[in-house]
Amino acid sequence: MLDKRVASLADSVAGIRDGATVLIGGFGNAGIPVELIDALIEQGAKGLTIVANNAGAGRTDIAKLMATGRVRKIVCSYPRSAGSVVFEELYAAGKIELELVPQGTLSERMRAAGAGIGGFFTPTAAGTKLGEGKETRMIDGRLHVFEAPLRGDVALIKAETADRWGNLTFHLSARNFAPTMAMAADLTVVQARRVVELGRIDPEQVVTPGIFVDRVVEVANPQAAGQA
Amino acid sequence: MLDKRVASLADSVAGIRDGATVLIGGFGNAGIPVELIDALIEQGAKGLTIVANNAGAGRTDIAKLMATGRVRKIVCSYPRSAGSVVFEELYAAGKIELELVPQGTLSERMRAAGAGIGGFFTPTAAGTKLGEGKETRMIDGRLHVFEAPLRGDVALIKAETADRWGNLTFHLSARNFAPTMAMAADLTVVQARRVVELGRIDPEQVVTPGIFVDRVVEVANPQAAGQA
Amino acid sequence: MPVKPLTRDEIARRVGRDIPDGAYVNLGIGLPTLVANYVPSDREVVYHSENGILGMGPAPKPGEEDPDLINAGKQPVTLVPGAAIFHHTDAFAMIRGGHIDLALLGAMQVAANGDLANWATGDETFPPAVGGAMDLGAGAASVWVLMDHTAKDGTPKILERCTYPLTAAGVVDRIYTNLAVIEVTVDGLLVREMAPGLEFDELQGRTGAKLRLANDWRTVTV
Amino acid sequence: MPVKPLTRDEIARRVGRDIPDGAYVNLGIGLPTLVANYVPSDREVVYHSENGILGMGPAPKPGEEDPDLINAGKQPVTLVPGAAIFHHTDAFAMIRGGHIDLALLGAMQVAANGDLANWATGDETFPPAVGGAMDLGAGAASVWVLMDHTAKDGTPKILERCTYPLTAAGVVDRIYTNLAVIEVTVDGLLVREMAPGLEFDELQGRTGAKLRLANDWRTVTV
Repeated sequence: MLDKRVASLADSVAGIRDGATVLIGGFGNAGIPVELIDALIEQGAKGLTIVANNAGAGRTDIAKLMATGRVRKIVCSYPRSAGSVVFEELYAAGKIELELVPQGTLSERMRAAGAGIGGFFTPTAAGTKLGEGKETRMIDGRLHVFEAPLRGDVALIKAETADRWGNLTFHLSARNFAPTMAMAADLTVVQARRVVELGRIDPEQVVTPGIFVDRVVEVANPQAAGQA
Repeated sequence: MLDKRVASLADSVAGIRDGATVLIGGFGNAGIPVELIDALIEQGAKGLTIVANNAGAGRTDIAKLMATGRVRKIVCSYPRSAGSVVFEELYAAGKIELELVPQGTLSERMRAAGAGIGGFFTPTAAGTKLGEGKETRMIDGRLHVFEAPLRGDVALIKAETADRWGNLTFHLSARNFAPTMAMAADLTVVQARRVVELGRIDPEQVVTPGIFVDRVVEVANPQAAGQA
Repeated sequence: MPVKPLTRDEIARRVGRDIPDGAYVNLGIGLPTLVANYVPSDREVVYHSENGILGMGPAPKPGEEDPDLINAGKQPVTLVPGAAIFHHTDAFAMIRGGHIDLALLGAMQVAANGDLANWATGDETFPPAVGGAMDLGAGAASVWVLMDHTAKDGTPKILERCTYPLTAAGVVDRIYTNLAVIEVTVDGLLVREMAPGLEFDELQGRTGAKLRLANDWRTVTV
Repeated sequence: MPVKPLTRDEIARRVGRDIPDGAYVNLGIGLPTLVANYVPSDREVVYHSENGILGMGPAPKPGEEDPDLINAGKQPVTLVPGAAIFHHTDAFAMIRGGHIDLALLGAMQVAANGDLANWATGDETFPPAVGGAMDLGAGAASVWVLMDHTAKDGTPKILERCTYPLTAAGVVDRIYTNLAVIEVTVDGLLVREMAPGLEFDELQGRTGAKLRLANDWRTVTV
């Protein structure tokens, strides 16, 4: 039987290793898997590389994980946002490494990893500081830079509905990076607001097919992200 | 007012020029926009390059278009299938050019065109006859070939539901290439079984957002493709 | 006649008049967001957000916010009939693929050749942040910049060459400031409109790049 | 004891026993399609189709076919609870990205180094066709080939090097034929099972590449 449900948040993050690259869904406070991040904090893996659009806000979720000192590096597009105090302190103190990636390139690099693409050329960042040092190529008269796939050992994402095969739907703009991150990680862990019976999600309305999902845990009343 | 509905099939294909590259949705007989192809035949553009998974079957739709002698070249993954007699005759007579592309690469190349990607490396076809002459690169110890974007001047696709902004849903596996082709063409023309009022398609269930669509025509009772 | 620079709302109103009916538009954070309030009501414009929305409507009424429905500036928004939700990768495929007709962006500097600088000042004491700025700059079919004509201390923001790190090279098509409406042409910057009471020489004096005045220039009306 | 080669259904039944519970499997056209009939009923296997389906079920009853619900072989299929529909590009992202655990494919030739030839014979009088064969060959996590051990005229199909154009290089993990079950190892071809009554020398004689017999080899049971 194909059953990706796990009994607890602790089970959902079991086995994540020191030094792992962890993709964390969410944009702003929408779609942040707060309970999975708390479970990862509890689990204890360290030396982590976090890939997420933002570098946390307030003192919860990603900020809380960073505050434990267990994040070696963050890969993101917009680390500096309202309330990103934990990141700013660590950055100023030289205690965290930052790889800044344009938002669309960040998403496309993860998509490439998930889709088995070995790399791609994009006009984004060509001729800019973020394109420096990258291989360039003129294509149709436009300068492009080469970007490599960005793979995660783990992805932590939040869904609205899941079934035991891992088929997922999302709520409005909380969808954001989750479907792409689900593809791009070796171990994709999902917290879903509702776990429904197999067959309850209309096949045409599945957003992330279960093939991209490894573990599902129900969190019926998730906390809001980015709280102080 | 943003209204992509056109009054007739003739209007839907107006302006397609000689020499155009036309992406045609469908896989097997599912999702073939038979009425749009008939309208293109009626419209008269010639010297066309057709991009489609198959090279037609029977004597209708893509086969009928090829039989008019107005197709210079076909780009597809599987031209030889049950009933592909028209293509086989033209090919044997040297009257049509064939560019054979692996199915996933075909789809990915169109996706690249639609997504503004200048090209990508894929392991598919590396070390094979279809990879000959292509730029190669070792990535993570695997041989890859470089593939360029594949853009259409026009895409002809079939949908289940459309609204006047061009938002689309599809019926089961008739979805196949349509969402990707819609992204990849300068002019995307859709025949939809039902055109519904704006707002009737749940935003979370839109498969192809209207931004990728230019013209919509309702064809309530489409013909089956691939008939003899 | 004293010079009467445009207010932020007046800049937004002026830009709103130029948004074509049926356009797909991405509004940057800040001043550009105001433009949605000023598009003539007989035009249907579809607003795009990098986090996976087409068809954003006005801000929700207080108490009706949905924390899962926010724009790229992380503010709560609503959906209009015809809206669509999709994932981030598709949202940026729309941008990079040239499907967004128009990006309205703020800027720190714009150069006469259309270079855009709106993400970093080069000050390394703050961590850098780029978001979707480079994707929008490189990808949108047209880029219009909305900004004050000069920095608060009067330093020009329109220059022959940007001194801040570039967001994208040669992409800006128009500049709307509190003093002028300027088109970026292959021959350089062409002033189409000036704020009431402004003389061309004065505008040129507040600008770090050579301007030309269009023969048919007008006073900005809002 | 006379040699008793496996029938097509017996090959499919033998393979079915090896499909792991919970696997995502793509079935090629022809013989591989039969395998779905023989997976033990206590295993849940999810069948993938290149045209955008996960969770294919058995063929529909006559009269219940939906022309919009077909597999990669263009035959009508059904969906099981838990099925998902997606577009072609995503279907091939699953393949190329290594998410398909197992592709069961037919073949014209397989080489001792795992090279697969299943799309063309080099005969240029027919137009070539490749479909998704190269994507599946290059992308699936494991590739198992199901085929007759030799061509109809007895010519070996398992060779030191393929003479037909390759589909993908070094990708085949196992070969199930009417005569044997063979594992492709870094040290070459290892015979795990042989058809009832078959001697190793006879198998080697019908094979164009050097075989080794596993110490724990068995007679195929179905």
